[in-house]
Amino acid sequence: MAELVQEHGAQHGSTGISNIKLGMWLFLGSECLLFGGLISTYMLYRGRVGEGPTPMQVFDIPFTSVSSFVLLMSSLTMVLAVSAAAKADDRSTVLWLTVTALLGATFVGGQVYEFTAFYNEGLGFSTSLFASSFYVLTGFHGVHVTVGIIMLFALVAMVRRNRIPGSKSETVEMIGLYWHFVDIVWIVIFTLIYLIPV
Amino acid sequence: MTSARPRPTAVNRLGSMRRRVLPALALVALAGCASNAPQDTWDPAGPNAQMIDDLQRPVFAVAGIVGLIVAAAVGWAIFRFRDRGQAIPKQTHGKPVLEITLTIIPALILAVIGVFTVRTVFDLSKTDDTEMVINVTGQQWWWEYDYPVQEEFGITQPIITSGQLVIPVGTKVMLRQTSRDVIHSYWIPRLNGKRDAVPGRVHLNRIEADEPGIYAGQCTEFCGLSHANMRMEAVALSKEDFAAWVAQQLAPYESPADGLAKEGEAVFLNQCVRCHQVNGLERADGSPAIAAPDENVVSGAAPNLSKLMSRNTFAGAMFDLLTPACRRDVWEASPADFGSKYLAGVSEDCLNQTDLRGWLRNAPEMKPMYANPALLAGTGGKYRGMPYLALTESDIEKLVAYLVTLK
Amino acid sequence: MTEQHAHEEHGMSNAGYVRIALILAAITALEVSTYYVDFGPLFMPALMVMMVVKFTMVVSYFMHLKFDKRVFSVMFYAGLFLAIFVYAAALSTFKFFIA
Amino acid sequence: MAIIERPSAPATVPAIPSASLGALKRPVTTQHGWRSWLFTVDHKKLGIMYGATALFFFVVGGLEAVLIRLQLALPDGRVLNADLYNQMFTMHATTMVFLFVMPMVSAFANYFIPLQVGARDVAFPRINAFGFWAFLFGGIFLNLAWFLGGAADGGWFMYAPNSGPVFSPSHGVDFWALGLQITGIASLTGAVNLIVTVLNMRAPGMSLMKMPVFTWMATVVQFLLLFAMPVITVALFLLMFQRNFGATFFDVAAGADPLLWQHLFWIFGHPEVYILILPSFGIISEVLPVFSRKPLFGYPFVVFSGAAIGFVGWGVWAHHMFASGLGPVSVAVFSVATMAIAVPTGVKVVNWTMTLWGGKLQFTVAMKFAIALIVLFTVGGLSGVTHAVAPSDTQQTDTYYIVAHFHYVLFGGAIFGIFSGMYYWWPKMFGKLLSERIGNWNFWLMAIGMNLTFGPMHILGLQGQPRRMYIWTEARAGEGFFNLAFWNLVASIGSIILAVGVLFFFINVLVTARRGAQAPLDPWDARSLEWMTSNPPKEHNFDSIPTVGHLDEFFHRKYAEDHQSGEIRKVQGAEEILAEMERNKDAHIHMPSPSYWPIVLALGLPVIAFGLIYSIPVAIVGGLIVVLGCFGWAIEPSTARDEDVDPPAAPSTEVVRHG
Ligand code: HEA
Ligand code: HEA
Ligand code: HEC
Ligand code: CUA
Ligand SMILES: [Cu+2]
Repeated sequence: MAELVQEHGAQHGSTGISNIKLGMWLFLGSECLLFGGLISTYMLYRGRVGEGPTPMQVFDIPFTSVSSFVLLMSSLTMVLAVSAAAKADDRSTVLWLTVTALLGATFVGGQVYEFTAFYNEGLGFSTSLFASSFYVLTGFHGVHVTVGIIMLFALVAMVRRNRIPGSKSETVEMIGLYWHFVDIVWIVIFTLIYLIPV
Repeated sequence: MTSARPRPTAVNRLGSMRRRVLPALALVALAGCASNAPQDTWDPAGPNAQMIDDLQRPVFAVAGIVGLIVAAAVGWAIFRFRDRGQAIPKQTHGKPVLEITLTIIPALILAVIGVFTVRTVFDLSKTDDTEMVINVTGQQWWWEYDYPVQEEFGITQPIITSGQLVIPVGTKVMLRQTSRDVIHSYWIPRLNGKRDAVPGRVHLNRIEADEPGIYAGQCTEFCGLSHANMRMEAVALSKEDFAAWVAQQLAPYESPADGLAKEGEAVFLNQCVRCHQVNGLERADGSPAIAAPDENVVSGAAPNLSKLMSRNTFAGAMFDLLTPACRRDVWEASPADFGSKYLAGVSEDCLNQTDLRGWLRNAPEMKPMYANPALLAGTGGKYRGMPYLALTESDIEKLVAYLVTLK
Repeated sequence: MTEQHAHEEHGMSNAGYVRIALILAAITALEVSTYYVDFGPLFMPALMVMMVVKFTMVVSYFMHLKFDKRVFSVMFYAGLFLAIFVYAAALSTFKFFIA
Repeated sequence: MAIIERPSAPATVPAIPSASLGALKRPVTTQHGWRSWLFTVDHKKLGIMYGATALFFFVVGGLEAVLIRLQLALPDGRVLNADLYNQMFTMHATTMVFLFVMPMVSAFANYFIPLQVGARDVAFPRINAFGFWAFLFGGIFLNLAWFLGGAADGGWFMYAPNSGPVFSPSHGVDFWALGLQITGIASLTGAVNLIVTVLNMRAPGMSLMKMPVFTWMATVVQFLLLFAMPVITVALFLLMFQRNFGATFFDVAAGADPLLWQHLFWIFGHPEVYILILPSFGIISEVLPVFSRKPLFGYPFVVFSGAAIGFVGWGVWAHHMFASGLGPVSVAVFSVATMAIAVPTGVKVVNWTMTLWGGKLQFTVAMKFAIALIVLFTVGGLSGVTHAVAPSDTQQTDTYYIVAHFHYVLFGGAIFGIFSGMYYWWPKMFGKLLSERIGNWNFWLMAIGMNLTFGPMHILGLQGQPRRMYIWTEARAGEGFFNLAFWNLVASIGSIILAVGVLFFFINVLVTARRGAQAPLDPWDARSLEWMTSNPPKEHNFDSIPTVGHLDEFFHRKYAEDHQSGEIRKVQGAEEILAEMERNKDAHIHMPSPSYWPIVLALGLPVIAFGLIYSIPVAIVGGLIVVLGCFGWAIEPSTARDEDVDPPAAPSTEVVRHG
């Protein structure tokens, strides 16, 4: 009956699959429909610029390419953190988690800069349908990244406080999944929103 | 439905059928013939509605039969298999063959229905043989009709009217529908199904009436406070009568010579013309009086009153312009004399004074138009619907005298 | 990606991850190059293909879907394909793909 | 959502000593008293709380409906004015759908899924508690609008642009959008939780195809929720940004297309109607076999058709938009797809009927509701098929014929199923049998009332009475005695009978609570696992987790088939089975400890929502509450310490609590 003791919390269920991991994947599946809806709204409205500037007028592709690249690379550091955590290597875990968070912060900083620049070029939140749907979509993504950064720092604190890496490694992996998801959403956004001209 | 059980005897079966089927049939019959509702969806009066009707009758029949079969099967099971102390039945888990059969049969039925449905959908959306075009615009809470110039019907200048849509019989009319504020839906059940009027979009809707007469309709997309009061009518006139109607609409404005009506014109110029257009009306200085409803009303329009008295109803067909007796006379006229009765318009003794005066006295009280005037700030000072104008009784007297000349 | 050595129960070696990241970086560079170089009619399909490749690489390798229990893939791709299906269908009623 | 269940440390070594953290220790576990409810994470208690709240909202929504009917009983009604009427039907539908049927489904799913799959709780007990509180606060928040300047007035599908700030100037729509957003979070977390529970926490031997049908259907529903909620979330966010932050998503003057809202709403909305009905399908698939004393006919067909409905349900949303101007191609495609959905649903109807066939039917109240569902739902489903025929739908849409359709499927389907479930499972949840005598009044008045109320609506609609009209006029009512005026009156009288019928249910509950008979262990001679434990179940559900060998495991333990004669004999009763389970009881059962944080976290949500409507600083305060809640949640000890437990956890109970 020993396995029954393990029925709860984040432990593995009768199938040997981790509850928390399954839950996370379900959540990510659900997030596909959330971002899908926002992306579709943007696609429908991207040409409706009213009096305001058009996407091509405001977008700074070289700049966004760099920040996209930063986010992409943060996925690499994240996966290295997960792998370090799995090996119970606390030092590397903390290191890579911190780097990931900093890369994420760089991305968000870039987005804040980009928003400010757009705003100065006359693209306010309610300037046009293009503007609103652009800000809502990228803003939602930015909020996701920010939440991820907060979780990463919390994770760093957790790993440093009590060194029980074995039991934390799954938590690291979960946040990793979330982080990569945010990254793949950006992969889609970068292509559909930035690279395809209107 | 077969089973391993002994088959029920025919008598039994009939008995249970009779118990359920007959009352059901009686009810259907009752509902079908007892009333003569003006918006009956089962009483087509033109080819478009007819196409729908031809499709839906067999579908309803199929649905009815399926419903009866299910009810009968359940009823029979209740009766036959109730607990009478029999042994615990065999724990049968199902019969795949039976299941599959009973899956395929409905699928086939639906496939057949589907084929006819798709055909009808495309038939109904045909537009290439259109004979006449009318622009229909919905707004809170009335319909505006704009007849673009169509020489073949004698429409040499655009005609703008509201509430009652006048069409010639036997003519394929295309309504080009849109809206000025929220979504409305245009529906004259006896002529065709409904089609939404969506702001920013133009939707096409075909209607055609076989016989002269008045066909009732109702806005069917929820559009705010007075959605329930946003009615309309389609008036079908014979081709000659339609020509007469067009001529009537195009007749130039005649300013009342003097008397109460003349004073009413002055009040109108003072109070009403900022929203309501009367074609040909001139100000005292001889300049044409041009309404600017877009500056006063959220929706950006108010009914054109040039030929108000040529219609039978007002305010989104919520009120009659005719007294009940006169109204009945027109509505129930035979197709042959309907046209002349309709074209006569509203005479002084037929005018429904009560409602018209009530309307001028305080329109929002007669027809809910905004929830809370204090909240109207969000509309930039514009009204939703016709406002309360604080007219004096004598002004109203004069206005009514004036309005009755508008035909 | 055949030369990945499976690592532990699932996943790959750190070197493997770096290699994936390099490929991703290369594709990104290629994507960005479309902004400068005219690829003619190939432009749209090429961008789409590159996007999908990047997406699947991150999902399969960084997120371990390739090595993990199938049920995770089922859950995630169910959401993804459902999203693609319903939103594409909805957009198509706006004549989106024609215009 | 950044909420992650913390992996538990070995139960003996709490990661953080609770005493040192004062308020952060887990609350003492009380068996009784309000604290045992407020901080509970027990799926059964939460299920009961869901149910009680939902029933309260049922009365609210029902009274709104009765007011609607009173207003429409006679022409030119004066009970409500136009403004109030519009709020009334909007909130009636919102309340019934989001605050009654959906949480009622959560109630049953929460309570019975773990029991039916042989688990001790759900996968994430604290998230479960959070879900309930979020739903409760969201529901209250939604209804607060009544007192703060008027409720939402745009109809439950809230079409743009009528929902925009100019056309709906009160805060009603803001409360509506944010309230639904909050209850939506509850649904989403619940969905993740229950799916993981079902996929991961089944008792040994319980393969998917041995799961009870209710669990199956409820699981399909959780998938629908999982994927449908984000869609309405997007729509509601767009609406909120438009109303409160100056965006123009549905502002036609800025070039927006109002059909975007319709698509987003109905991509959610159609799966939503199956979210409402499938659990009831599941319930009666449990009830019919029990009272027919025979297994569900064609179990795999019922299961797969349920899954198929869930699947096809994603491809039909535009049937709500046949008159919206989609163009003939889309209309034709969606029309045919909609018809396709009648096929799997038909499979279910057939299987239920065949389950009755050849059975030994016992007409308990639960059974009566279940049988009535078959017939009434079929009526509603068939009118659904007549809507699916797009050209006829252009005659029917937005008339009372539609109102008739959805009340037949909703009331005759979803609600009858829920009532069937309540009569069936009441003894399980409360240890007492609801009175069959009062129950019969309940059933018959509801059945008669329901047909009198919604039956005439078919006629009303086909004779051209549109829906959402605060008033109707005799001028369009037709002639003769049986005109629309007559049928409107009948419908209104019916709704009173219906209300009295529902009232009998509440009377029954009161009477039962006062002096109901103690229920026997196995009152219905039932078939599935949830009955293989005491009434009500112990906190840890099962003394020993059963190993499952069959579909209808409980039945197979009680009965054996004589292979020669094919006769079914009872070999042992529930008492013997339970006694044996108790003898073999598991050592060291770990049950989750109560927690403060779910309710704190949930409390932050309405505060944020208030702030978004009235003042951003308040929203920030709400955000801080949420962050605080998350932190408390994350660092709270995984287990209550023994000294914290009240009554002190005597080792003899062998129940240890942990996260
Ligand atoms: C519990 C909720 C529920 C359920 C289960 C259904 C089930 C179905 N619904 Fe319904 N529907 C609603 C709730 C529901 N609906 C609501 C709330 C609205 C209105 C929303 C609003 O506007 O406010 C609505 C509106 C609605 C519309 C839009 C109407 C309009 O506004 O114009 C349509 C159109 O196609 C439709 C169709 C169907 C169909 C085809 C089914 C099918 O699933 C039914 C299938 C069942 C059967 C057919 C019966 C059993 C089958 C057999 C016995 C087999 C044999 C049958 C045949 C051969 C036909 N529904
Ligand atoms: C699950 C969903 C559900 C349920 C259960 C109901 C139940 C009822 N509905 Fe509802 N209805 C909808 C969903 C539902 N409805 C929806 C989605 C709409 C569309 C709204 C829109 O257009 O936006 C609608 C619209 C709607 C309309 C159309 C309004 C309009 O278009 O103008 C009407 C009109 O008659 C109506 C009537 C009723 C009635 C009489 C009941 C009755 O069945 C109610 C019976 C219940 C009670 C009466 C409970 C009361 C209990 C007591 C009185 C006991 C008191 C006891 C104590 C205090 C202890 N409903
Ligand atoms: C601020 C704008 C405004 C002013 C001023 C105004 N109206 Fe109106 N009027 C409307 C609107 C809007 C309607 C349509 C209301 C409806 O049916 O819901 C209307 C409707 C009417 C109708 C019914 C028309 C029809 O075809 O259905 C009449 C008649 C009418 N008004 C007369 C008057 C008279 C006379 C005055 C002046 C004393 C006046 N109105 C002043 C806005 C205005
Ligand atoms: Cu216009 Cu309803
Ligand atoms: Cu639907």
